[in-house]
Amino acid sequence: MTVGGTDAQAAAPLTGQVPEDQLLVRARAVTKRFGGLVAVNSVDFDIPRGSIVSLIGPNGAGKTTFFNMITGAYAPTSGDISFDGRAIVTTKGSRVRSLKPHQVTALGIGRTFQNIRLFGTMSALDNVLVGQHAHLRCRWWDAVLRTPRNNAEEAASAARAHELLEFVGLGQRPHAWARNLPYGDQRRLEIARALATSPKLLLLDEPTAGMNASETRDLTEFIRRLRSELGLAVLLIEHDMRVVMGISDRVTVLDHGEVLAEGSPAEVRANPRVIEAYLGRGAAGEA
Amino acid sequence: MALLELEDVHTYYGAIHALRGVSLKVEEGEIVTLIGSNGAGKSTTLRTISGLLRPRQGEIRLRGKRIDGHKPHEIVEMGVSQSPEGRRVFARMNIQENLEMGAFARKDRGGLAAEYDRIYDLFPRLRERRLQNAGTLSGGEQQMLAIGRALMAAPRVLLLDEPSMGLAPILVEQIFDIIRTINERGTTVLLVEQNALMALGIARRGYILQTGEVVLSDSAAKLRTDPAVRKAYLGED
Amino acid sequence: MNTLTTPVQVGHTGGLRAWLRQMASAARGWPATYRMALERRRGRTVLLTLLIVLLVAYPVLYQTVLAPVVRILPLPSATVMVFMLIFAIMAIGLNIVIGFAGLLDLGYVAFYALGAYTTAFLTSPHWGGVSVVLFASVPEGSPGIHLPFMLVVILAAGVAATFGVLLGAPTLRLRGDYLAIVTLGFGEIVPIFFKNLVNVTFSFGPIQLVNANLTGGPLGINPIDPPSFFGFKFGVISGFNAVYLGLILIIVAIVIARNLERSRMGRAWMAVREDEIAAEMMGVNTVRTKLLAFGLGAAFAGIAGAYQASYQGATTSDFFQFSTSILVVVMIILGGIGNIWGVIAGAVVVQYVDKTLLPWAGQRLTDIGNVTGNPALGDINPSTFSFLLFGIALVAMMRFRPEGFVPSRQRAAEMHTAPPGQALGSIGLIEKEGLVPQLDPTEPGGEADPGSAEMSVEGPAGETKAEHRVDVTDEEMPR
Amino acid sequence: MDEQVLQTVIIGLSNGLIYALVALGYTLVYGILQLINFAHGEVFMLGSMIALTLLMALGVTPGMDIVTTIVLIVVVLLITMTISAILNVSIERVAYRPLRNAPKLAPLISAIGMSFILQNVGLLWKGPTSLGFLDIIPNTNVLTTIFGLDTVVAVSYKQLFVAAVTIPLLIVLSWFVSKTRQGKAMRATAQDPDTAGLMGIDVNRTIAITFVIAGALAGAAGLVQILYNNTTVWSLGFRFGLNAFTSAVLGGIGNLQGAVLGGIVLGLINAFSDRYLAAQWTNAIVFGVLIAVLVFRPSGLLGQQAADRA
Repeated sequence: MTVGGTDAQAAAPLTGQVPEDQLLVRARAVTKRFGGLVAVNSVDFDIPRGSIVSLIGPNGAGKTTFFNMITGAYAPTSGDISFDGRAIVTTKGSRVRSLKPHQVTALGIGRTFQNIRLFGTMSALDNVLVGQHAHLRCRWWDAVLRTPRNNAEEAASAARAHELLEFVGLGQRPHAWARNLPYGDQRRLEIARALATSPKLLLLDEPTAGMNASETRDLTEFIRRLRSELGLAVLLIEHDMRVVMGISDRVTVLDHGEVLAEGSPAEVRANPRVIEAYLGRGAAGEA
Repeated sequence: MALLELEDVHTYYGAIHALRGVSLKVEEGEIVTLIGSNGAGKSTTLRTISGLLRPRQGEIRLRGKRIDGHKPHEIVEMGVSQSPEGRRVFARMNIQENLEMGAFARKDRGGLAAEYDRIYDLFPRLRERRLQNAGTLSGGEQQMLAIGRALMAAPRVLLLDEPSMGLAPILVEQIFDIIRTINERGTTVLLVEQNALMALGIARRGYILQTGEVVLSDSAAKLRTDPAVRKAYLGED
Repeated sequence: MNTLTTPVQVGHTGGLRAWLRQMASAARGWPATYRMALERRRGRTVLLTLLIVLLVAYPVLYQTVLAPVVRILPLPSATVMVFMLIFAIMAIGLNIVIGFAGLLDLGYVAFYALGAYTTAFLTSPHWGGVSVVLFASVPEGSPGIHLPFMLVVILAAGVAATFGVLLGAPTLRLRGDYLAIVTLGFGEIVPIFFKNLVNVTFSFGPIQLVNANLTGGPLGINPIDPPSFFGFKFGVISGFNAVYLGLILIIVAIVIARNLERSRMGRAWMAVREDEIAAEMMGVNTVRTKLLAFGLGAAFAGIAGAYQASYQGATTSDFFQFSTSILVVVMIILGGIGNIWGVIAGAVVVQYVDKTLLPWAGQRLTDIGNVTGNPALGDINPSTFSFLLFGIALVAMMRFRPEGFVPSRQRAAEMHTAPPGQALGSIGLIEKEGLVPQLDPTEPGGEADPGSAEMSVEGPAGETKAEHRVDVTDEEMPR
Repeated sequence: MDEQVLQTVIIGLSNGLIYALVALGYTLVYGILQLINFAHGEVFMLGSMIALTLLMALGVTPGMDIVTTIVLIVVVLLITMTISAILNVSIERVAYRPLRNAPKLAPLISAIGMSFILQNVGLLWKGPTSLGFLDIIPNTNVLTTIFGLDTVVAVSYKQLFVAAVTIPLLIVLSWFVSKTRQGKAMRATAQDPDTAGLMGIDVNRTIAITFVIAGALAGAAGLVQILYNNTTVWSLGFRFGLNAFTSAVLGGIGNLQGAVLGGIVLGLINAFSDRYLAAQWTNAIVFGVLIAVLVFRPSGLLGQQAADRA
């Protein structure tokens, strides 16, 4: 597995410069309109395998909309998105076909949510088991009859769920309800649940929202581990510039639904248009 | 006598003990900030002051007069208004109507016209879009509307819950400039913020909240240099 | 390559033969399992055993020892017990739909009716033009279709499930209360069809109908063959025999429902109930998951309908009113939504009050009236007030104990939840040194085995150890 | 237009206006609490019984002089509206307000329970059989007697009466909600009750006012029912309520104009089905329409599609 640059210093390739077979996500001319409003306007966007890519931009710039189109939550108005060589969205003429979110998840894209959306009154373990749902094969009659296949699969998936909880550091209380976990643990559990979907790409929507500086630092380190130990690519939406600039290989800035700038963190931070539309003088200097 | 004072306030969500004896003071004319991680009880404190939650124990006083146990609308009438977390503008009402709702508790209907003008002067973008539905505004504009709406009640104390949340860095600066302006024009501000650096930059004093308790309080200048605060909230090693 | 994010895969596990072997060993393991339960949770196991013995012995007691007092004491008769079981089966099914998957179905009676009419069509002289007799209690060559009960139950379940899926497919994406209304409408339409399809004139290709009586109209269909096995009949005149048939049906229903609850499907239902969007994003096909709940839930009502129609030997559309749908909802709410034992208790209690206690109270009033020379007392009929009582019970219940009398832990927590709009995370507390975080009292303790809620009457399938997800403890975990 | 069709339209319109009055109650309450108030149909039913009782107590009979009749009807209307309003707000107080913070299922179940209770109140009060009432308002054709038109199409005094009661009520309500301070407070509370509280709006009072209005409209509809359809029974509320609720959904629940439009459309569907199909199928058709609307256009005829913008 090719792992991209390990830190922000590594030269980051721009869209179109990475060989196609190295691309995990390849989005072309993606547009989304809501009524008369153009939320995302003909955006090209790539995620190379094993890289950490950040999407930043002012509020309402279309980041979350774009995110939602990759996961299949919204169908674009037009454009093409492929993942790992498989089509998520295809446009032929005026016909747009988009996979459903659960199909996209099954292809290998896991995600977390901006406002944590765990299954609150299910145990941590069950939350992770739900993440494995798409890859389990037993049908309802297997469950009704308790077939050997069902029992073996249940045991194997539970074992895997325990491993995942260990990995994110939640091995101690697998039976605690998700909603009774401390905030930071809930964030970790959400990541464990996303990892349970067997992703090749992990989408993290403002993962450090609501965390103080030291918690943020821990999480940033953890995201690095996801790449180095699991070989995952990560797409990040984040407002905390320290996080973005610290771990991204590449940063894409959206504004009014269009790509304003793209490049390595250093390039983006120095880009006058980005400073004017998004960062502001103060933040650019401080970050 | 402090303008707003909390003394040993305990608040619960069902069985969960969310505020464990919070005490704090806001003096006339100050900006005071409340800092802490998610779950520390910052929003809970503001919701308790505003009467959305009822403290099970403790007192909340405005100019020495107890306001705890009153309904939210009564507390607004007494002079405490809030711009809630996540903005919460009335999406299917236009800007003008949103501001009108902000002034719902005011007895002096005569002063309203001037109040609108003051708000629109503070936020010229809102004037341009007076008859536009609030749901169609951008995040930054909605935040301005939420603050303007809270100001329409002409409060003695303005409670601001995470005004910078989800905003681009450049907008965050603008919002903080506006908060400073509002304060300079005579409104006392209690500011809850995730962005500790910015908050301590404009506040006179600050309280650090952890697990529903105040663990530290001091002048903003002192907090900015406190090593523990720097490590935990300002992200310095 | 890491294994953490590769899907788990289970190889070939031996198919039917392995399954039979597993069942056989589970059956052999029964005495040991029972002994263990007796050691671990003595009081409960003893109580449950007594309950089962009493249930089995009750008919005999009713006809012998209790015979002198049945007229004085409000003891349930055979018919009342059958209806308790019918409604308990429906409550278990509706609990899958509402309790597990969180879909509010207010027209459940439609599937009950479909099951009953399917049975009526297939085990009665209604279609006099043909004569199909298969392992049935009627003589060879009798007019009409007469299929064996076992087959008809399965067909009734299938028909109800099919209609459940047909109704669910376009409607299950609706918001909760809209779904309630759509199902309510469906529940009203189905009986209207059964009532009105009497003089159907219809022609489509080779199908020619002139004034055809499809459903028996307001009179319904009768007689329907009673269930029979090897010459034993289980109809209304068979007295308590039918209760035993019902007990077998309900054990099957309990096993199915519990096995489903503790499976991949059960978790998916819970996830959809908690947060549909998040569930979809985690790879759960929410449409299929909800359809499955709807279809399986309908199948239970189909079974109940088949049992009811063949027990009573007749069916009419008047039996399937909106109030019946609501009655089942009342049962699962009172008993405790989400908890199979709770909803069964709800069904039993509601039926008991409705069919035994209130009529009994009416008779006693009459007696008192006669004795005291005040016959006006006899005109008061407490049965008329049953829905008044249920109404008061519902309102009071929502206010004081919304989770029901035998609640599931989830529902108890949901019903006593933080104010809406309060984000999940903002009530979670940050752990501090030396401080035990305040926990939700409804949560299972970290150390306690959550499998301990298990009861031991569900039969060998559910009892085999170490196969439930909840039984995989940390020690057994492969590293 | 065919005279029969026209006549059916007139019948449909009059029934539709009554549906609209009740539908408004559903839509108002749904708008502010997101609650299907199952008990609302029963308030209408009890309203009709209250009106009937008052009319009989005041000795209103056919053939009284016009002025007395009108005065008495207005008196009965006002009293019925008042009692129904009090009843409705009491229901809110007992069955819904304590559940303000409970999950959505709880108030819905509570509403169903309330509906059972009120049905039984009707049953205990007036017994199980249908109650009839005489034609106070003549059924004669206005078009021929007043305008002297030569037509078989009939618009009766009764139908004029329905319009004379309902249309002004609808206009006043729509003005109240869109223009007055209290009306705007209702809209704000409907969108976000917590924030409305932070604005100084008394949320409990605003919700109570909503129930008062809904109850008063149901009471008015109850009187109209007695004078127009001349009948009531304890089980009237369920069936009529379902029709009215269907109207509200048809128009787009939460939308006042939608409820009126939905009521009228549903009245027409009912009338045409009764006339051209068969009455026993009408309910199936109504529910078929309901299901079709919810499946194909869940926001109703006038409801806005939720703008789910990122």
